[in-house]
Amino acid sequence: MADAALSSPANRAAPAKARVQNVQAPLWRNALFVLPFLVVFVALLVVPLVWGIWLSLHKADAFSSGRFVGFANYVRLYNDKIFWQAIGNTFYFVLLTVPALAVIGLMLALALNSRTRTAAVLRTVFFASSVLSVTIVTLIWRIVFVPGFGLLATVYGWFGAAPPAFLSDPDLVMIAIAIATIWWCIGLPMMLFLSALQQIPGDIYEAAALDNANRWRTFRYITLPSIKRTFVLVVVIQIVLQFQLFGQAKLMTNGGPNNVSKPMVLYIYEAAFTKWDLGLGAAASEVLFVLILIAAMVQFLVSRRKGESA
Amino acid sequence: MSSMTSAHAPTPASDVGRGAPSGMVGRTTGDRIILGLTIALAIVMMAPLLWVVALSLKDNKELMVSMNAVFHAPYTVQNYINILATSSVFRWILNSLVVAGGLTVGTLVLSSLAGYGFARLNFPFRNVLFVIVLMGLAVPEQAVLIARHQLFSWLKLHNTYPGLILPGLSAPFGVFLMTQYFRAIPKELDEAALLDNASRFKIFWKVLLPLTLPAQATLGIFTFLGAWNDYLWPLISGTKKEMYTLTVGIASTQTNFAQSEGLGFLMSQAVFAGAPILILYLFFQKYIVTAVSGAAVR
Amino acid sequence: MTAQIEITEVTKRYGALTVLENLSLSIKANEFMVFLGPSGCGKSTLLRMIAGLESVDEGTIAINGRRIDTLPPGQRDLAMVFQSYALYPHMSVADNMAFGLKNIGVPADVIATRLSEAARMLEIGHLMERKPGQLSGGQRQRVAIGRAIVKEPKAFLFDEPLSNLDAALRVRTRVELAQLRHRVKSTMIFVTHDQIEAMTLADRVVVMNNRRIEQIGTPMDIYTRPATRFVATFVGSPTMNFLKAKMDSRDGFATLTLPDGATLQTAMRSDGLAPGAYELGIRAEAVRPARAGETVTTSGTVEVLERLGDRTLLYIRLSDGSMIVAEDAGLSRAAIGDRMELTLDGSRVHLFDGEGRAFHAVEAAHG
Amino acid sequence: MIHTLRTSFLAATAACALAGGLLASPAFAATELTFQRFFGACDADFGSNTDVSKAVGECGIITSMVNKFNADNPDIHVAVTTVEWPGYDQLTAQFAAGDPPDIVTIHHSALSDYQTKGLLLPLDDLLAANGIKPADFTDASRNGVTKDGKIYGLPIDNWTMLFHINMDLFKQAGLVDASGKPILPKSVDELLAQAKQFKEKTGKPYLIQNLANETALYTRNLYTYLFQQNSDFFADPTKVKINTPEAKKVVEMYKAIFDQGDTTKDLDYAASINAFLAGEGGVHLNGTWMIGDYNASAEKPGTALNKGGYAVYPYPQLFSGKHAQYADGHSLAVSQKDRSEEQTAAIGKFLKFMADHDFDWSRTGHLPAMKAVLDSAAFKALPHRDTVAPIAELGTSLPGAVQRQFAIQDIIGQEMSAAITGQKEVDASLADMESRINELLANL
Repeated sequence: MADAALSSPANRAAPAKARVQNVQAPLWRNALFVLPFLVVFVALLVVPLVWGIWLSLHKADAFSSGRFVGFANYVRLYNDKIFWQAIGNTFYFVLLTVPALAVIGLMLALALNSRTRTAAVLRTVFFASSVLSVTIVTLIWRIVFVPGFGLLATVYGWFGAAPPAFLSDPDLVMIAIAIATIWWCIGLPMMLFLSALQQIPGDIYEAAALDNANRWRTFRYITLPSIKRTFVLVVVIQIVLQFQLFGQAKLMTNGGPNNVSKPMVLYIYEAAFTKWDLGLGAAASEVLFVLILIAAMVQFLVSRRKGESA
Repeated sequence: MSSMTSAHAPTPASDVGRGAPSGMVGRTTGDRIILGLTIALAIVMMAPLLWVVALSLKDNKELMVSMNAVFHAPYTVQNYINILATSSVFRWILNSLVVAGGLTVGTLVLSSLAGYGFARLNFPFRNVLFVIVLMGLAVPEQAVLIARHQLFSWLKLHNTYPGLILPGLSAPFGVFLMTQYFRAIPKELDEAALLDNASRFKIFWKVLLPLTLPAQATLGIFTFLGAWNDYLWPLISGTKKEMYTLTVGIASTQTNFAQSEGLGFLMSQAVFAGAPILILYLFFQKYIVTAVSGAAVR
Repeated sequence: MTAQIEITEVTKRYGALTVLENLSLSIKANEFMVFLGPSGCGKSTLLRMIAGLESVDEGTIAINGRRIDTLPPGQRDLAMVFQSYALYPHMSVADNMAFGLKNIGVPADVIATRLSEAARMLEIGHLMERKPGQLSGGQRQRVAIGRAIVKEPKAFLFDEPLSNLDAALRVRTRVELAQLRHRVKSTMIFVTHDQIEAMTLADRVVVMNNRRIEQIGTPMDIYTRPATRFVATFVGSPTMNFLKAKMDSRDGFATLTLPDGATLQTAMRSDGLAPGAYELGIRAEAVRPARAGETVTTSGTVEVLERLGDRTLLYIRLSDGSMIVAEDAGLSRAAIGDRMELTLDGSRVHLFDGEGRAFHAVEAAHG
Repeated sequence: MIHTLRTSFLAATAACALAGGLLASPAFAATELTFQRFFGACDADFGSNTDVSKAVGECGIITSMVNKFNADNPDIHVAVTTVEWPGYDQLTAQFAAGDPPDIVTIHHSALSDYQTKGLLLPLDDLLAANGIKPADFTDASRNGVTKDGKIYGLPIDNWTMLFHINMDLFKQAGLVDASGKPILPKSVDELLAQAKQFKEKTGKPYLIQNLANETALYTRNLYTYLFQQNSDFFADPTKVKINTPEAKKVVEMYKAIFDQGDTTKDLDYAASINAFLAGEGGVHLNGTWMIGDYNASAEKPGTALNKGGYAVYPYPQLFSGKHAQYADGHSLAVSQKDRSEEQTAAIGKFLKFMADHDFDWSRTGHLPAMKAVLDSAAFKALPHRDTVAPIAELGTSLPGAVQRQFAIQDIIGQEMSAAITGQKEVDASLADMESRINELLANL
């Protein structure tokens, strides 16, 4: 037989199991690294979330704790035309902005995906507005849209025409807010698409060129499939972002006229701080939470699918 | 490993726009048309900004008479002089810097620590806790707004810097990002350091943290911009003029222009308030672009 | 500075999956021990358990009689060279090498001396201020070894350190490692799946497969007297030939009948061997074309030729359909399709019984 | 690179600490009062002006008054926070946060919101200690700030909406009588007829209204013409009855004006002022507070108002009920919170100063809150006070017990705007208006 001589049994009478120092052992002190964040997370996110749910079941204003009313606040929301309108407005806004952001962002990315100096400058221009704060953006666009002395009115004035009433026509206000938002937010989708385009190996394009593919066919059959996931990602990110519309609507139209531009967040804000109806505001918050949760789950599923196929 | 290569060598911004098609053949007519359209769009993009800048350089009273005054001299920098003399914009910029800076530093510290903890260390309930933190990603700020406002009232934190900074620190995005990033770093580095007798904290601080620099930049830039541009929370928490952030401060002046200092002055405030971040952007453009692209690839 | 390592009845589990079972092993001081085995055999796990990077579920590990499996990795006084080198990317070569020493408070002048000593030995003095990213694969490898050397550990642990190098560099580094081990007197444990590395470097080889040790022995032991069929298969290139054989005893030696009816008289003593069906193992170097006048054991048709320069490997289909590899001179005239008569060297055969036990014609060199 | 990171970590932390320290410590040890107000910001023009008589307009005058107070009282420092009009969201958030300003501008109509929650300090004792007697206030002002028998704010003015008239355009339209006074309508039909005539003659709309982004103007217009029809829509302060034929008449009148193009349509508040100053229409519906500004413009050669003059009148009586129009007032309220005696004394001093300078404030165009000022020759000598004097009697408020008047104003404004611009049927608007207000009031 082989000389697989086993070692001498020197340590065979091993002592009772000593406390094993294990690098993978679940040690409480390892949790010290996550503790600072967890404290903030629990105190400022989890607690308010639970507190908010509790509030939504109460009739409460800012100055008194209120009384338990069960689901009465939710019933009130259900019966409130303005709340439904706010939800509708929010979806309408998402519908106005997200496809535009995705498509324009992609087109800009395609147009500017080159190494020339011009392209670099233009990228800078298109991304620049993204760093401005919402109040400056709305100020700028109010000054563009404002009747009488806005940029738009001035330009129309040269042709003796009256500009569309972007800030007061019920059919146009959401579009006005959407225009300002697209102007503000276009940089991010463009950049995301640009970096996706750069992930496409150049030799595929060389192969396509050898196959005599024209510009459109190259785009349709090579570029588009390659950035499909980024496209979905951009859409989902933008849905979640645009769902939270607040500043533009508050500052440009204050939700008017007659609530046609009032998004959900503004509804919540007004419920709490104009109507002092914290319970109602909290209930509306929970509805918003659920809607965004759905969007976030879609995002999760998308990114997980990305992980699987990557 | 592929993410590590990008971690070690952040893509320089010049690589953005390494265009595949245009490098192969000379510029065609189609390319020129596209370029022309893009430039036209860029001009449309710029027009509102230029309009605002032009307004800010005009005398308020002249603007009251007619907007066409914008298109011809005289131009004046009096509005800007007035800002320097009287406006609270400085204070608001300072507040925004403190809040955005504090939030950025705090987020980087908390997220890095927690990211390392979740990615590398084992402790009781780790996976449960991580899942809970992940679920936190789905909680929008607005959903906890009212309860948080009450909580901060109770803690007497409104109209303080901590009151403006703390809510942002609870966002789990940074922890998520950093955990992913730490996970992408080869475990052998920790193990080598363990054999080199380094403590867990030393491994975090001396060995791994420096490797997360690109992620820190991404997270830092997003956090800073997010905080700089936040409007909703400062609106209800920083309610005193000396605690206004720039966004709230500018908003507080903007609907009042008829009865206030006038359009030109308001515009000059907007320009004045927007300029620092735009200059920062031009200055750090390379990093911002890399950060955005980095976030995308991840 | 050197250590005798005692591994006693060690078991490792990942949940329900047992990776190592009741494994014992003794490594002598200053010994170059190689853990050899296919991937997933548990050899890296064993190394990492010695290093302290994996916990020990049962059993003990001791160095010089002192139990270490309860110590954190940093206190075991071991150095490890990782497959990926695990150099700290943001630190210079010098800092990489000094990091561990600084951590235990070694005085600066001692660090400087050790660094320059190691740099001289490994010829990396000109690289000391560079970052790992600026080094070639081979240079990184040297730095990783240097980082281990400066610690003057009780034992070196190598986790497949050559597998990330290209073929030429791997051969060169292997030679350098062999030289190094004679300059640095220390216990070394080296994990690899490459039998050539094991054969060329090891004092002793531990062949592992499927959670357990198959054989421990010197390289020649392992090559000439594989303890199990697995070892026989795993060690040696080309792989040992296996043929079904029926054993009979004649004059106290085993005589084998091959499937095609050929018989082979071996130099293996038959006492203690029950007659019956066995598997014959014979390496290609013991099978060669029969020269004129030699005893022909069997014959077949050449199907594939592998010309290696110094020798030629002939893949020959026997009449019963089985394949055997034979070795011929480098300038062999054989061609595909040739009919070839073969001589099998009866003094270099191995027999494996149904339970995987091995019997060898060659006597053990010692003991 | 890591060094840069670490250094910047440390530097940022240090900078935050330093900034925090610097900002936390007040520059000097004077008694600090916080005064939160709307009326806009005008630091560029009046930031350092302490000569109140030189100031014009609400913003300029109040800024100068505070400057003057600070200059006169070096031991007190009043720090001003200007909020976007009307600033109640912010004030509510501050009260909820337990950190309200010491003194705050509140409309008489909004006082009860805060008073009913016990958030405001009753001022009777403090005012008495500083020699201000409730009897000094005009009746409208006293009523406006008195809740449950106590005074909850120092009234500084009463205001109402007015017809600000561009006389040049009125002359062109033939709407000036022999004595040079503008001819104003006496009924709905007359109003529409005159508007038509105005448009034919001048090519410009009769009314300048800020209809974009606006709710207040609609509401005040509605209240005024409901009063003129003796409609007691808030007989019960917790339940409105506004889906009435009277309300319908008013809404239909404004709708007719809108439909016939006799008003500007897409202007917001600021733009409407600009439009009037530029001579874009005949009558600007705006408050008393614009008199000072418009008068100043009219005196400046080359402006649209200078051409033919500027006149200002109460809303014309268009219905057969009592002569009335909606009025409200501004007051300075003091928040309930723990204060030292010095602070309370300082607040008293500030209120006294504001009461003493009520004449200066009335130069904005508002009606003074102090009887003595209202009756003074100096006030009567101010431009246009003769024509707007009747508003002291005409001014009518909602019952003081009606809460959330600003939230109600939003609802009325939204629904009226929808009806007038044709988004909604008038009846549907009024029905929604009533149910939404009652839903709000039922859930206080």
